[in-house]
Amino acid sequence: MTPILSVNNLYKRFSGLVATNDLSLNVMPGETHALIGPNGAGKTTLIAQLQGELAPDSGTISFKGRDITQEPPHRRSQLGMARSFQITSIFPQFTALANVSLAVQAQQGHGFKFWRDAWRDPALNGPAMEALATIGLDHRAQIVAEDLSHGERRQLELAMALAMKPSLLLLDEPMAGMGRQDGQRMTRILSGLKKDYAILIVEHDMDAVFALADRVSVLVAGSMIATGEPQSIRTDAAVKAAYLGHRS
Amino acid sequence: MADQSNPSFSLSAWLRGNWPILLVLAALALVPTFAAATDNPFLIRLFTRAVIFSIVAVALNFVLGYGGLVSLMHSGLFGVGAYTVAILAFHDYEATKFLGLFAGTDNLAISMPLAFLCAMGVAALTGIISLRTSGTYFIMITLAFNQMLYYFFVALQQYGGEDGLQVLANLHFADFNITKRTTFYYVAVGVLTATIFVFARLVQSRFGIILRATSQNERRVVALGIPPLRYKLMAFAISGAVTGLAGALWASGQAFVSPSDLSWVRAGDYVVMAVLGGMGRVWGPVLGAILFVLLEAYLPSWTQFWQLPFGIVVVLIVVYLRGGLVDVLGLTRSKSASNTEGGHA
Amino acid sequence: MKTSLRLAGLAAAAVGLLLSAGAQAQQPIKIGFISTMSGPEGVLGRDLSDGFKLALKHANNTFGGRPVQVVYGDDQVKPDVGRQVVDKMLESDKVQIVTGINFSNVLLAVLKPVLDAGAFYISTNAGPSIVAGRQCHPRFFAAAFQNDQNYEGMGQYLREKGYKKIYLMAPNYPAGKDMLTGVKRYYKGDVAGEVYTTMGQLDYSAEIAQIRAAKPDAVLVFYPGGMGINFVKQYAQAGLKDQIPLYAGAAVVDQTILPALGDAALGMYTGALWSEYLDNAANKRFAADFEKEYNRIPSPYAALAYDTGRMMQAAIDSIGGKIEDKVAFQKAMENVKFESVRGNFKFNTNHFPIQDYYLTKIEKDEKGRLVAKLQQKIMSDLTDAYSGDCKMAAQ
Amino acid sequence: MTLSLFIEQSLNGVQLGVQLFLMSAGLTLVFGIMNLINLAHGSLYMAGAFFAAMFIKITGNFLLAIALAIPCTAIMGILMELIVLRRFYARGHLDQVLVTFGLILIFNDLVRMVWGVVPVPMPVPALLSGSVEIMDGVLYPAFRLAILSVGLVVALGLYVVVVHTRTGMWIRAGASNRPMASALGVDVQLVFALVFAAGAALAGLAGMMAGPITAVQVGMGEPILILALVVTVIGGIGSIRGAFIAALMIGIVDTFGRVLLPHALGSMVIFMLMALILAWRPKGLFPVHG
Repeated sequence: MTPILSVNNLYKRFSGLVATNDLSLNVMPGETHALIGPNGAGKTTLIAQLQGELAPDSGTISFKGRDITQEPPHRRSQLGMARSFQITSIFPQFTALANVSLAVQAQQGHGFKFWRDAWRDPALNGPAMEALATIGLDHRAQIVAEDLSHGERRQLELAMALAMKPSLLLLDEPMAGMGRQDGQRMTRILSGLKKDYAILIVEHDMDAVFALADRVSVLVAGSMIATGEPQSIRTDAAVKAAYLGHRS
Repeated sequence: MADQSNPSFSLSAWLRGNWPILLVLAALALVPTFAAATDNPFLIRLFTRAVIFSIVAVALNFVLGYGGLVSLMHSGLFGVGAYTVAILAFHDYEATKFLGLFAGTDNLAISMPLAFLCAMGVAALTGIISLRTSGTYFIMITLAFNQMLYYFFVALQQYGGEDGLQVLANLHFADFNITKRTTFYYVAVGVLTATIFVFARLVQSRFGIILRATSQNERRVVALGIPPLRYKLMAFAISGAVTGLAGALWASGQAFVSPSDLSWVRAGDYVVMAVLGGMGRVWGPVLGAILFVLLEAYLPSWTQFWQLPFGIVVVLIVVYLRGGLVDVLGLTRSKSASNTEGGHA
Repeated sequence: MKTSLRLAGLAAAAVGLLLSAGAQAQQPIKIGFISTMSGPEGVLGRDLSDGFKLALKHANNTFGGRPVQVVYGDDQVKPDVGRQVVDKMLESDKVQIVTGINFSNVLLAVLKPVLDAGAFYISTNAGPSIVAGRQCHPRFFAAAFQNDQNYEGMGQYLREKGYKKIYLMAPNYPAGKDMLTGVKRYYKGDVAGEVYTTMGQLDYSAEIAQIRAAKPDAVLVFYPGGMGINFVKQYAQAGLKDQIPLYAGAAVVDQTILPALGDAALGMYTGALWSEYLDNAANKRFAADFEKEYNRIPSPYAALAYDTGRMMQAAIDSIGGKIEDKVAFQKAMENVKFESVRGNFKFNTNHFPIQDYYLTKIEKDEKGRLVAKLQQKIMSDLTDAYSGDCKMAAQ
Repeated sequence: MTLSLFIEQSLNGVQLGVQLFLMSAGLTLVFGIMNLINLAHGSLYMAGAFFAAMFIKITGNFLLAIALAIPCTAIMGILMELIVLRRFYARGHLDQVLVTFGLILIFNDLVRMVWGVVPVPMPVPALLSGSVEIMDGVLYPAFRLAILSVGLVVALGLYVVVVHTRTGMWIRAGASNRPMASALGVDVQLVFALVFAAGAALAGLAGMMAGPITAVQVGMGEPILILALVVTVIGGIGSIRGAFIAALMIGIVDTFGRVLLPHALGSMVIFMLMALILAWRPKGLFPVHG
């Protein structure tokens, strides 16, 4: 089986600091792949390179067998890569439904339609409601996004990503800043999505990571120090050392 | 073309949230009657000015209030439209040819669409460069383009340079004489009405929603797979085109254009009108333009130091009425009412 | 005060209506006075309106036996604003005469509506060439000058002075071109440089360096208002004042900027169509009364506006106040007899003045104030160059 | 163009540039640190010139007048900050532009009420009224050399203060992270008020130095404000170094553009330069953030 996402020998430096160091990574179709590592390991930098906001200094990124290293971010999204942000990134003045409709619209192609009322367009609102229902936010569809709770906004981000009908979800700390209850709910939602999507998830909540992930990769100081089944990573000495050493 | 499964724009639903514009338009339509009753025909001229500025302010607000783009080149775009009509009329009157190639015309059915297209072209060309920047840099680069347009028309000695250009030809629209004062006023009000209607639809179309989303969170729009630049460019070109049309009306109504119509101060005035009126509504800037024109006309006749109260009004509105005059009507897009323009309410 | 004036006018009108039709003559004559009152150029509007007000005062606010009601307006140097102010004067206030504009571009923007409305325009200042020639009009009179005239006399003087090579500078706008055209009409020597600068330019060091390098015999500039202050100060500081003499035509270095210029202007020669030192009774009365009224020396702007007012009074007096008879009023203006502060004055066939041109020198008066002292008459009965193009139509 | 003329014109360009830098430094400081666009910076420039002219008339001494006028302008700046602008740090740039536009109108009329419409005199100090022979046959006005020196001293002073002192550190801390700076015990409100006062004083100083060579009149702040905005934006908003380099660039390009190009191009050359630079580098030459 060919990987859906394949990263080969990626390098990225910021004025002397190596943020990504000869990094290689494969995500297989249908797999939930977790990326863990201490703060400052370069996880968000990696996500940004995958999604195209940052250009790597060298190395390649292939998506669905196609080299996308030079593609701009919006092209990667169009190819089926959907991202959620570490810091909630939504459209605060739109309702939850409108936020997701926009994602549906993006997925349906160009927006050079000037006349028909998009707010009342079932071709947009239908799929959008579906995506909201999938993550259990349909009852809040008419609420303006900035009035949603933090947990709900995180869910909304996920709904937007789903509405793009992606083949790969890049989730950058989907549980960041959530309380225990919200975190558990998010874990449930994600485990429901597992079967339909390939997922690359960056997360600090180890309970969630071990509950969700098929494979786990560990990133320390820009380098990948281990990749494997959750059980083997849990017991890996190098990982323990890196984590504990860094945390102390 | 119309897809049956897509319900079209519902005017009645839109008006539920925007009823005051009907009152404003009705009041504007009654101005000539009032002017006749009070034997003060000047009011028609004054309101012609207010209506034309309203068109510009509404067009500007499309990129300003909905696109988050503070443009200081709308007076320049206005001037492009105005000079298009005036220069064509000049060549018609003098029976000469523009650049030795094209004959002029006094037919607005030809020159107005040309003004629309010229302004659109200038907006698109400058937009390609200026939309690469954002925030304050965008304000300043549009200012730079405005100054270039200004000095360009100052340099055109053949067309009067700094002194401006009189329209001596008798303008007409196809077979209709529309330059008679009252007729012309109704034409201007008609164009304003159409402008409001078109932009009200635009901001709720797929295109408009992308534009609004871009101004809220451009990074997210990109992550959704939408390249924002082309939408912003299209919006800027549309806004510029309508502004050019307003300029064409201006040239026909006043029978005079001059580079001072393109000054950067005037560009700032348009921004003031949009903000004073309220950027949260398509028609908010109409209120701002009317207030602006009335203050500008009547304050100086009360006091020689009219800039002082005018400045104070501006400061107070910015400090206390954050949603503009629309706020007074209780119609601001407050948090929980943000999408009431659409069918979501 | 303006309101009370207007109320008085209304009251007068009301009284007029109550009386018999024979009281028609008692209805006020309405004049619209529009000028630049605000912003940096507001000083011009102030002087123009002060001069005009003094003329009204001397006339006891009565022309031809009828009270005069003046509506004042501010054009802000914006042609479209001027246009709006004038529309209001014509249509709301129903003025019969418009006057006061200082800038040619504003004048050109308002002229058509004024004349189309059947009103008269009598210019206190601006006199663009187009109105002197092809577009001359029976209801347009330039009481002050044709723009070129301000510099024609200096062209003549520089020629008489024997300069071989002069340097010319002006802001890049039509009046600037008019002025320099005026110079070249009479000066026939070499022009070492003819430089047009941006309106409102602040810094002239680059241009001054070019002048120094060109080594002309003399420099003649047209920089009104703030630009004049900038240029003359910088020219003096560059040390050029004593090497290459600096000249200006009329209506540039005058009382609107002299107090701000200070010693930088001392010794400079300028042209003049009027001077407070001209020896005639009307002028002595004007200069004395103006200084008493406003506590400053009058500028040429004030003097020509005063002259305009006196001229209107004389013309309207001569037809017994019947200004509604437009043909009669036109004839009265064309043949107006009044004691001008300029001494010698009459209208040409194109309704532009025929007048004398003088040389003045900037010196200090006995109170230590900078003044333009009268030196000599350069030309007599100076006419403008465009009257030949004017075919005055009948009304 | 001969060599001596070229040198003289270059000096003119540099001198104009330094004068623009004096004006832009305060603008970019306030812009960069408080994230505030202050169009009324031009009004402070005007106020500086009027205060100095007034004090020259009273004291007859140029230096003394400047010494009195600078604190007056700074106080005016502080009042402006306290009464109006303080509320606007957190608001959008658009609101800032509008409110300071309103302030320009107010200040212009206030100045007109106090000093009248006639431009006021401001003579060159006697000591600097002459010219200096900088090279064979080329005289240069002493006062312009004085502007040049003042500008260079200010540039150096700003560099030292912002980069090498404790105050500078606070300023930079307050600029980059307000809550953090507060937590470290920096009184951000005070720092901001001080920065604003310093910006106002710089604008005032620029006005005072321009007074003897230009007209001191109502509205004198607006044309120079536009140029200063151009400089600030080309240099990169908030960058003192960028403002310095951009100011010199504008001064030189404008000077040579006026002399060498046809008039129509000469008057728009700096705007073309700005458009070109922003098309190439959308955040100016020395972007401060990111």
